[in-house]
Amino acid sequence: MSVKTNENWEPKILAFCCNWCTYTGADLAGLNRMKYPENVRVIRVPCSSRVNPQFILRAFQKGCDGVLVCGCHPGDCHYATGNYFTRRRFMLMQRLLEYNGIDPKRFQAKWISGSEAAKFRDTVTKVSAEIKALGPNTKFAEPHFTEGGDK
Amino acid sequence: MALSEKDIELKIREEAKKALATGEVSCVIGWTTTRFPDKMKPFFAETEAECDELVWNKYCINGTAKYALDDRYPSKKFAIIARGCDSRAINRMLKDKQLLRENLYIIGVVCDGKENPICEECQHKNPLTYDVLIGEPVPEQIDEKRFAEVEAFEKLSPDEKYEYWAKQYDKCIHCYACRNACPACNCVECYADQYRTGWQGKASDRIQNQVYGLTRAFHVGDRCIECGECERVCPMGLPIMRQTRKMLKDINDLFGDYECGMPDDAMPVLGGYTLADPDEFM
Amino acid sequence: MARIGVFICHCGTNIAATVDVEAVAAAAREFPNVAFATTYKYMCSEPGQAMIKESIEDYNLDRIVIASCSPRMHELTFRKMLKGTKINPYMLEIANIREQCAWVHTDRAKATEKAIDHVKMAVAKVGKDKPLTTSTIPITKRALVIGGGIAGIQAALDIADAGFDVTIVEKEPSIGGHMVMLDKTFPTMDCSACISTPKMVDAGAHPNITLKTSCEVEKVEGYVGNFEVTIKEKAKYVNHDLCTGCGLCQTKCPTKVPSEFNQGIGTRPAIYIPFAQAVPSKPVIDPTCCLKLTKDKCGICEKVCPLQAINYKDETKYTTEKYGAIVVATGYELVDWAKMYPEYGGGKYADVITGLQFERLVNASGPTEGHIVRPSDGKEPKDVVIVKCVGSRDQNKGKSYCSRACCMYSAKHAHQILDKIPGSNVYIFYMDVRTPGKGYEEFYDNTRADGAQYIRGRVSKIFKEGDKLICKGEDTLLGKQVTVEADMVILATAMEPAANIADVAGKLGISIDSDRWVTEAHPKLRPVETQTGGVFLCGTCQGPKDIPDTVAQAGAAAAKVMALLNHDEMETSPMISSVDQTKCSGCGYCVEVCPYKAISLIQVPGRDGNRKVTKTVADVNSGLCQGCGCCAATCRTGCIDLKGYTNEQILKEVDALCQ
Amino acid sequence: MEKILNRKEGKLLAERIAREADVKLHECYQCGKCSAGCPMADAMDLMPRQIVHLMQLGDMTEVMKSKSIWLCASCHTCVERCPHSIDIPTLMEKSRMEAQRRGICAVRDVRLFNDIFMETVRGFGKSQEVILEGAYNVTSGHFFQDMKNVPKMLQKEIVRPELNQVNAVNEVRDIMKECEKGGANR
Amino acid sequence: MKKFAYFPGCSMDSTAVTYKASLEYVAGRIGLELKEIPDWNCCGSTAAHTKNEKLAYSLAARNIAIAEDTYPDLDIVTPCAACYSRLAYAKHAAEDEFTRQEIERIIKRPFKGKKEILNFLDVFSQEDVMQACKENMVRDLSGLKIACYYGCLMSRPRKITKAEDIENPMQMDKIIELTGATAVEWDFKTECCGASHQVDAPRQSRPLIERIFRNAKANGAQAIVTACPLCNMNLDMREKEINEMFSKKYDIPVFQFTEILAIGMGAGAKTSGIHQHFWPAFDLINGVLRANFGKAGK
Repeated sequence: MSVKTNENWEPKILAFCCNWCTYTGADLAGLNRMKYPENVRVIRVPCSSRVNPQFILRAFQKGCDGVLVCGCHPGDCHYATGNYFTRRRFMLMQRLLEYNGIDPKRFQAKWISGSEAAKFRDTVTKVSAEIKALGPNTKFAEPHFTEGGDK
Repeated sequence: MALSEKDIELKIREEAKKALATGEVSCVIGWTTTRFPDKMKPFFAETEAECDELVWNKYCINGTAKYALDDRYPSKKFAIIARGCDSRAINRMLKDKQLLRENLYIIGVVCDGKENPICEECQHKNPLTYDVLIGEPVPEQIDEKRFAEVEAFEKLSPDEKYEYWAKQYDKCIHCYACRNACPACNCVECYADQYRTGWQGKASDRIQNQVYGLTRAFHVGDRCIECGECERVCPMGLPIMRQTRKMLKDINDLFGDYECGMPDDAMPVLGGYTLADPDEFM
Repeated sequence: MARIGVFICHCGTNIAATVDVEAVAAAAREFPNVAFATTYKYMCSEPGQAMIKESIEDYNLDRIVIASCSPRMHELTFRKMLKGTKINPYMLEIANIREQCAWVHTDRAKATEKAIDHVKMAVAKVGKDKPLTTSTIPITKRALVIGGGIAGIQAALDIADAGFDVTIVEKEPSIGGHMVMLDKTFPTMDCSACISTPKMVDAGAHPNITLKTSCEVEKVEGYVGNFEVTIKEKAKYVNHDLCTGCGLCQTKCPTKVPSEFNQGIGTRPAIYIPFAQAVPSKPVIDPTCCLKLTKDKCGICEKVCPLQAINYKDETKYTTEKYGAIVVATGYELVDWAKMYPEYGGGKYADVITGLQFERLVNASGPTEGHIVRPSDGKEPKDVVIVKCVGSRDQNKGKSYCSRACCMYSAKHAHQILDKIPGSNVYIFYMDVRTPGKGYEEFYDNTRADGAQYIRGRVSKIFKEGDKLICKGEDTLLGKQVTVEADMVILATAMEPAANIADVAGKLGISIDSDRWVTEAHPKLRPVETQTGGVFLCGTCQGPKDIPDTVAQAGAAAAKVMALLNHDEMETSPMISSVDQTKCSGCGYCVEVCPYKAISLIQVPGRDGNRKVTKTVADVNSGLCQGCGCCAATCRTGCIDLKGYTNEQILKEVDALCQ
Repeated sequence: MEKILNRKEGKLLAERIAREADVKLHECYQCGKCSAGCPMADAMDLMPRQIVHLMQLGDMTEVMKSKSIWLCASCHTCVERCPHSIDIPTLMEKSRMEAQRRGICAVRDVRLFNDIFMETVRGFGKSQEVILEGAYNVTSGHFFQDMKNVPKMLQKEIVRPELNQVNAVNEVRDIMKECEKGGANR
Repeated sequence: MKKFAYFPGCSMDSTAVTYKASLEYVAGRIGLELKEIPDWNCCGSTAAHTKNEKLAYSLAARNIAIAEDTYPDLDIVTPCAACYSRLAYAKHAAEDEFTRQEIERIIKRPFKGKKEILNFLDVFSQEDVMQACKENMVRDLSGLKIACYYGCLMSRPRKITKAEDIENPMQMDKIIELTGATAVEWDFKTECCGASHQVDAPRQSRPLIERIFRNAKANGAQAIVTACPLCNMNLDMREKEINEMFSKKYDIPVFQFTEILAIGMGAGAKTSGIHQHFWPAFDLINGVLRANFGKAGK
């Protein structure tokens, strides 16, 4: 069975959100009862600079179809400078992954502040749609995830 | 007038002896012969007599610098015969605080290339850091094709790229030879050996090898001195430099001219930032 | 083996309406190490909390997951609850199934599936939680105020009145700052010295306040509650313990140099008390112009001093003291307009003066005893031009910002001239008149009623012809060029931060903006705090402002300091970085990325095989670390890790999601 | 008077001119320092500041009708003293070119002088001060302007009768022809 | 000593006789070699850029292009402030690659626009040139009070001229003080004299001249010194008219700075050109020289 043609297939998308901005923004989206696709799971981190690029590799390896890293806008970091490091790390990471055959849409980063609930919703919706269009991640995942995709 | 190979060899021996004679140096790291005329091996000359076994010819291809890490807490100095690449390796480890400059006596030798394909791309034939220099400095060339291979590869489709790397990592036997040779891989304990944290599986399958390959590229990418030791020692012939060069190319494109192993104070790219960095995540 | 309890909250119907909580509980029971799972209507309520506590006992749980609202909502509530149980408060993870699940989805099946995933991730993470204890750090109940202007004095007095020791460090020989130079204060026209000198005297006499004049901060170490500050005391060449401040020395000193306090109008001797009301009212010797110290001649002051208080061999001294809090009140300086505006004569005309120079001219205790006269020839000026925004609102030549106080003090100057010199004319060239303050607009009205001519336009050139200074401007309301032949010109020069602010900020680890003003932690909600814990700010070091705003801000900063010093010790978050020093390579990259300078490289004894060696490894200062985790992601070895968000935990979370 | 441009076109034109002159019109807060220092301001019907303000409003009709754009001496005093370094001479120059293109000219003599100047350059490759002055006086009707100085000039050998000419004068003519192609001249 | 590619400009061949004579004399004395750019053309002056930007750049660029071809190693120097400004503008325009190529197309010559464009104040304030001038001084002009008038185009706009101080430049002051004369401090060094409008808008631009005389006089100057043929002619030729028009009695001769240097170096009245002034200048110089004659020293 080809998973790609399965209309019921839902991608698994992991979002690392910094506690001070994006996680707050996501909470605000909830408070405002905004709606977005169910296929995004959030991992809370104190700062986007806490996200080790190896976490992203791990997610792909374990069968995630897409990964999103979100933090405060540059200049607004709760820890003053963390997201500047995030910015460098993940611009390079994205390019390295693309170079290894992974579509850059599968790994994205975005600045979303605590008040930008709508931006969180829109980002998640857009990423979700993009990854759904790309189909399951077969390139990097451990073999048993590539066959069938269902657990 | 350029020194002949033999002249240099004699000078190396002379300087090695001088270094040992000071009493501050425990051994001189260089090369000596093997039973194959076209293979030289790394050699640690500890006595004056052993100094005469040091050789210099176009088969002296092993990097010498990383052997200094064999003893991280030496009681005496190491003397290192350093070509341009070795001096950059030394600078790498100095900046990573894995070596102390006062523990090193660097015998720089101007190198006109060895029987090693990477030497054709060499941008630093003259040692950048040394205590004594053998040979007249030669004009440096700029390798116009430094990123040509990467650029060509970037043009492939995602599937082609993936297929290429899949084939490569299928070959990989997860032996860590690249890590052991690399002057930038200088951690006391590699992340890949920390099974409890679970960064990395031990198995040698495509996925684990890919994870290792990419993680390593990311760990050394902003510190790679482009000596090519990783590829040289790889028993399976993986194009390992192609990953790190990609990182270097992107760094050059995004953050300005960048070359590692220089004798300056610049932090590796991932250890710093500027407010003017490009931003793609708005 | 961990024994995990999972508690799923209905939150009334907030969660339960969209998520099948029972299905989540059922799924949770199947996760490894889950010993117990249940649901409840309101987990955060009293009975809910009681139920959790009972379950911990009943099922011998050693860690729990609560699936409920956002951890930003009730994580602290549940931590507090755990304090009364055998479980450490940090053996807790919250799965957010309300804000980020139930409220944002409508498809019940999919929402339930997502909730299960969130619980699964939390279970995976909690399995690797370790008990953490908040450590407490003692607080040194003393405050340091950097800068002895009105901001520093006010902050120090407020803190000292609350019973804490305060030290004021002032780089000049006397406290007082700019306010004491001023003649009158707008809009009430009360005498500036009359209201500020009593405060100076109070500060000097307060039992809890130590004045350190002629001093600068040399080094700052430590962290909130525990700063170790090295203070550099410049040589005064006068023993202030012996000196009674009789002032004989300064009357005998043969040297005369321009007086800083009088802004170059008038002179002072080499041994001098900066001004009559100075605190401390004792002289110092200026080593750059003293004949004895520069040429080894003279020595008169030593001879005339009845108490032998003069000491030419005095040297710079350094002292190190501990403080719990620091207030930055370094104030402002006027920009060097002469460099910026050659078209205004670039400083070559003595009668083109700054507002601050005018303050000294008009001040009864100033060099002219309050007579407004031209510095060049001592004549009384009849036609005076005031030029506003000299250096302010000028991207090209000066600063882009508005200096805020100039509109008002220019009006005050106009009023004073019109008042003191009968028949005089004052022309004020302005762009906008900004009077946002109580009584300010009325003051502006009165100044116009006094006869001040306001001309809307920026002066283009000031040049001299004969005795007159010709000011060329445009009256932009008429659209015509206008020329005023003035006897004196007063420039309302822009404020800029103290010259050494970057240096001070660097020592304190606080940030400054592109105009070098100190950045507050939050422009609206944390206006007197800085990014560094325990360091506060007030006055014009943060931005141009007038005296009322400065004093108000000083009080606010003092209140923050008092709130901090009121505690004997403070809790630090245990969720900070720590280093596995056995694995650390000592490369120091974590040191570079840390925004709080919390990581340093230290030497520790270690082993290399059988040898005993000294290793260089990273070390985290728990007082400084704020727990961002940037270091953890930088470390290639993974030996520096963030407690509560360890590498292992996040990897487990990722794995759990994908299983 | 007839409106040559409607508001919207004026706005677009003003924006284009500002862009070409690398000026951000909004930055001007009308302090008037430009006009205060302008040597020609007395002769101008609109202050340089007002020119900028009209451009902010998009009223290019007024700008192009004004004498000011013709009287600007391009001395650049205004730019150097402006708090925002607004390049008024370039705004004036570009407005002047636009006005010429539309056949508007509020100061006939200035245009006349410039035209004659360029024609002498076209004729000889270099400017000829005597011919220039003479031709200008004749065409403008100011017959006796500066004529008092002529005898003295001749007497003191300040001007000589011979003409200076570029050998490759065709090259200069070609350059002029090429540049005038797009009708920028008129 | 030093060589430059020399762009005289149209005025040098007509009205600026005194400048030409004195410049040639001084250059000869200190060994400054000026290589005239062959077959140069008018820089376009103010008229060209009033009418057509492309034309303004192209006319000036043709001269630079010829100099690039003929004297690839020499910097270009020009005596006229307007020419200087136009050439410098063309060079500035060439920084934009698109514009540079467009200019090349129009002038049908290769045009790099990398050459340094200098005016004679730049040249004479170079240290070695100053030194050479100093060594060649034979007369003492002490007591002569001079207002150095720089005009607009030598200093503005800053992005073109890269001038350090545009309100109070000092280059010329230092140069003329080599002769012993005093450069007075005054305020109209770089105020516009309105030269470009003196023909086509005389009524409006005459007052610009008057204010320069007024400020120079107010600050005690006996003479004004310029470094541009246009400024010089404008002030010198119209001084009489100004006096009539404004009922003033200014008696301020206007010199080129090279004239002052030439006099200092011993040039006679004819060589230095002072007999060709509109406003008589001979008496002032003669008086100063007489007063200093016999004084110890030179």
